[in-house]
This record gives sequence, structure tokens and C-alpha cells, in this order.
Amino acid sequence: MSFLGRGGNAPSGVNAEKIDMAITELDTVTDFFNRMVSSCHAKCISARYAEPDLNKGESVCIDRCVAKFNEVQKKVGEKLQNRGATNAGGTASTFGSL
Amino acid sequence: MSFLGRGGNAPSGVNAEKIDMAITELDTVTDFFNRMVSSCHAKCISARYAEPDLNKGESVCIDRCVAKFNEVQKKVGEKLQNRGATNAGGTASTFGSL
Amino acid sequence: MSFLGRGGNAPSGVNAEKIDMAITELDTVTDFFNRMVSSCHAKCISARYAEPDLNKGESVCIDRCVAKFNEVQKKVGEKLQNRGATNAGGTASTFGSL
Amino acid sequence: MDFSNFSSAEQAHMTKIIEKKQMQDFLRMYSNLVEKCFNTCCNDFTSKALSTKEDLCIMNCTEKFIKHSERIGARFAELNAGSFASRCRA
Amino acid sequence: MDFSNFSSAEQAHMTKIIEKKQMQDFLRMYSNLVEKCFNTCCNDFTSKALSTKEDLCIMNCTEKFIKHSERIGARFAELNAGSFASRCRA
Amino acid sequence: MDFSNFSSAEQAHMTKIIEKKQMQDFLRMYSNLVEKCFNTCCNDFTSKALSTKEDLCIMNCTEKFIKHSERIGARFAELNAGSFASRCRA
Repeated sequence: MSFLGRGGNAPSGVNAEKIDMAITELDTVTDFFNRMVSSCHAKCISARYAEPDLNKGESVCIDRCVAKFNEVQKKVGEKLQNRGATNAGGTASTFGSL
Repeated sequence: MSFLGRGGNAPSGVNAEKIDMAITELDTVTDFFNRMVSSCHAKCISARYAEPDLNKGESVCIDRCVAKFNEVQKKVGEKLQNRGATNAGGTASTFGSL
Repeated sequence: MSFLGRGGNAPSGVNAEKIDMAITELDTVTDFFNRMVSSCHAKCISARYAEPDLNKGESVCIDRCVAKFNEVQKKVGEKLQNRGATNAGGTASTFGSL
Repeated sequence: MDFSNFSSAEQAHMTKIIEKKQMQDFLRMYSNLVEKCFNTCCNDFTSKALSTKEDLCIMNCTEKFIKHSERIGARFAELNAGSFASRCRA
Repeated sequence: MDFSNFSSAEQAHMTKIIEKKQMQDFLRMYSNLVEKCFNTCCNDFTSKALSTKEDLCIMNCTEKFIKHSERIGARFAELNAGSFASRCRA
Repeated sequence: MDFSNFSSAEQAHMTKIIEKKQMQDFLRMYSNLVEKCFNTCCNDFTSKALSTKEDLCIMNCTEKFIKHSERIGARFAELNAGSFASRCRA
């Protein structure tokens, strides 16, 4: 059975649970990517926009920014796992004891 | 009948309308909670991150911040209700006269 | 067939694809509108909130802001079309070669 | 939005979806307004009650934001009168 | 949230939806935390590795954010004890 | 993303979902780009037309943002070559 209708009207032969999990993974990676684009833009790109190309300094900065953002993602992920901090996000947890 | 497929492929014996309303309420509370976390973090937490614990001043600030944010939520809600301002948000209203 | 369940449990006689496309268009216009409201608020509205009404300067600023935001939307849209830059957004593209 | 090629069943279905979205838009506008006005007006956390000054600021901020949104909505509708908005009303 | 008028089938359905949302909330909190702590702690891009100072900042930022969220959650639950939260637990 | 244990029906279903998401990602990138470049480039509201200077800024901002996203995408793919990205291509 599919929750939230995300698997859609899955045709026969399709496991809606499996599709839902793949969608969640895809959405998560996309969310991280978009935040990385936004953060690295703020850190590396000059707001003057005098030319349309990335200059040398900006390009190098982007490469390092991606590496660092990725390292932060791992560190924070490990921290959350060690802490078992599944209950720190949102309020859905407040209603878990239905 | 369920709109937007949010109630999912509701099993028999489940009123999809009722489920949809509960989801909307849950999403609304979660949205308020997340904005409160974000606003109070900006107002109360020092960006130096010299230690991992909330200090006394930060803890007191958080408690007051939650109370104030909650009061603002009520005031704004009353204002919106008095004004009947259901048409001030988004553009869906623009297309209401289908 | 409807993807993501967005067309919901479409009753018979309803083309779920067509409904999905209309929802995507509606969501896109709403997203642009909300960003315009937010940007023009930052550009035109004084943060002092000494009175509840828009003053003359703010009103004129809003009108010009909407016109300019709309022009920027067109320019950026043309640029994206000329470039065929469908692959610059998100990571879904990364997984396109399933 | 061109709904002229929609069957009556499709128009009815779309109307329900739009009603649902209007409610969601309203709720998001509400929480967005609370966040924006709180962030601008509340800067004193020596007390947990809103001061008279903060209260006035919140009321003006809310009222002004609604008027701002309504003005944008009116201009936006005019601008798009030649494109989808007009087709929608057809 | 008043679930007292929900049939047992509806409660079971709602429980599954809530479980799903909890996972989505957790994932969004995770990426939000990465973004916030990265933006605050990382300002040196002369190297691609995290410096000792940045690393410590990230750890403290993460820990502090979780404690912050937990404290807000506790206060929020108290405040709402008279409204939906209480009805939910009924 | 490991799709190797997906049946061909599941792969076909997933491909359609990914196509849909790509379009949604593109539309969100578009509106995000408009917002970002407008906020950076437009600061003069004594006229409703874009000045030559603003116009050039918008063009450079758009072009640079796309190149920026593409570069991030390339680095991101390399970094993840050892994890899900590689499994995806398998």
C-alpha cells in the first residue's frame, strides 16, 4: 500500500512501497544538491556580475565548497545517528502517540 | 473523494476527506513549528558556537521566544479572520472563477 | 495515467494527465507570484511599520517592482530557452539515465 | 490557464483542486506573515509578553502586508491580462 | 488534532501517514542543519578540507541546534496543552 | 539510487516519475533564478523599465548561475561516484 499517494496509481507489477522509498531518496539528494548550490553561490560568487563567466578564483572556490559541504553532511549525519536524534525535527513526532 | 491524492489509496472503511483534513492540520502545525525553530534560533543562539550546550541566557531567551511567537500567531490569526483576508495569499484565488 | 498521484483518484471522464499539467502550471504561477510578493516587500516596504497603510512612495514602488520582476522573468526565461539549459536544475537529471 | 478544452467533469475536478490549493495558499501565507512580522517586530526577549510597541508593529505589519499582497495581485492580473490570466477567464 | 472520532481503520491509516511524515521531517531537518552549520562555520575556501576550528564549530552547531529544537518542542507542547495537543493525547 | 532490484515495470514507472521531477526541478530553478538575479540586480525603482545596467547584470547573473550549477553538478557526481550515483549507473 502506498501512503500519501506518492507512488501514484501504480500499475500492476509495481511495488508502491519500493517506489515511495526511491522517491524519498531522490527528493533527499535533490534537496541537498539545491542547498549546496545555494550555499556555494553565496560563498563563492561575486555579486557584481561584471562578466558572464566563472573566473578562476570562483571556479576553485566552488570545487572546494562542494568538498567541504559534503564533509559537513557526513559529519552532521554521523552526529545525528550517534545521538539517535530522530525526534528533533518537526512536530509530527508530537502526534506520534496517536 | 480525495483531492491531490493525499489520502492515498485509502483502504475501505477510511474517509479520505477526513484524512486529508488531518494531514492539512498536521502540515500547518509542522510549518509553524519549523518557522518558530528557525526564528528563535536567529534571535537567541549566538553564532560563535564555542560550546555544544545552550547557556542560561539562550535557554531563557528560547522560552520567551516561544511564548512571543505563539502570541504573534494568535494576533495575526485574529486579524486575518476579522479581515476575511482569504484572498491575500497566492494566485490560486486568481483562477478561482474557473 | 497520473504520476505522483497528483491528479488524485480522478473520477471517470477525467484525463489525469491534463489535470496534472494544469496543476503544474498553477503551482508555477503561484510560486512566481509568492516570490514577487516577497522580493517587492523587501525592496519597497519600510520595516518601521509606523502605520498600517501603504504610503504613496511604497505604492508607486510596488507597481514598478511588479513590472520589473515580470520583465526579469521574461529575460531569464528567454535565456534559459536559448541555452536549452534543462539540465541545470536539481539532481533528478543525474538519475535520468536509469 | 486555458480550461476551454476541459470537459465539464474535468472542470469540476479542477475546481475542487483549486479550492484545496487556495486553502493551502492561505495557510502558508498565514505562517509566512507570522514569521515575517515576528522577525521584524520582536527584538526584546527580556519579557515573554508582547510590549505595546511590538503589538502595534505586528498589527501594522500584518495590515500592510495584506495591502501589499493585494496590490501586487491587482498589478499581476493586469500584466498577465494578455496571457494565461485572460485565457483562464474565457 | 482530534482523532477521537476516527474509526480504528482511520487511526491505523493516519498512524502510517504520520510515520512517513516523521521520516520526511527528519530528513528535512538534517539537510537544514547541514546548510545552517555550513553557512555559519565554513568561511575559508583556501582548502577543501575542514579545519580543526571549522570541525569543532560544526559539532557544536549541530549539538546546539538539536538541544534548541528539543527545548522549543517541550515549550510548544506545554503551550498547546490546552488546545489540539491535549485532544490528541486523549 | 540502486535500481538493479527493480522489475522492468518498476523501472518504467520510476522513469516517468523522474521525468516529471526533472520538469518540476527545472521550473523551481527558473523561479529561483529570477528571484536571485532580480534581488541582486534591481535596486532602482524610479522607473518601471530595466536600465541597460540592470539588463546586463541580469544576463550575466543568469549565465553565471547556470555555469555555477553545472560545475557543482559535475563535482557532486564525482564525489558520489563511490556511493549511490555509481549504483544508479550500474
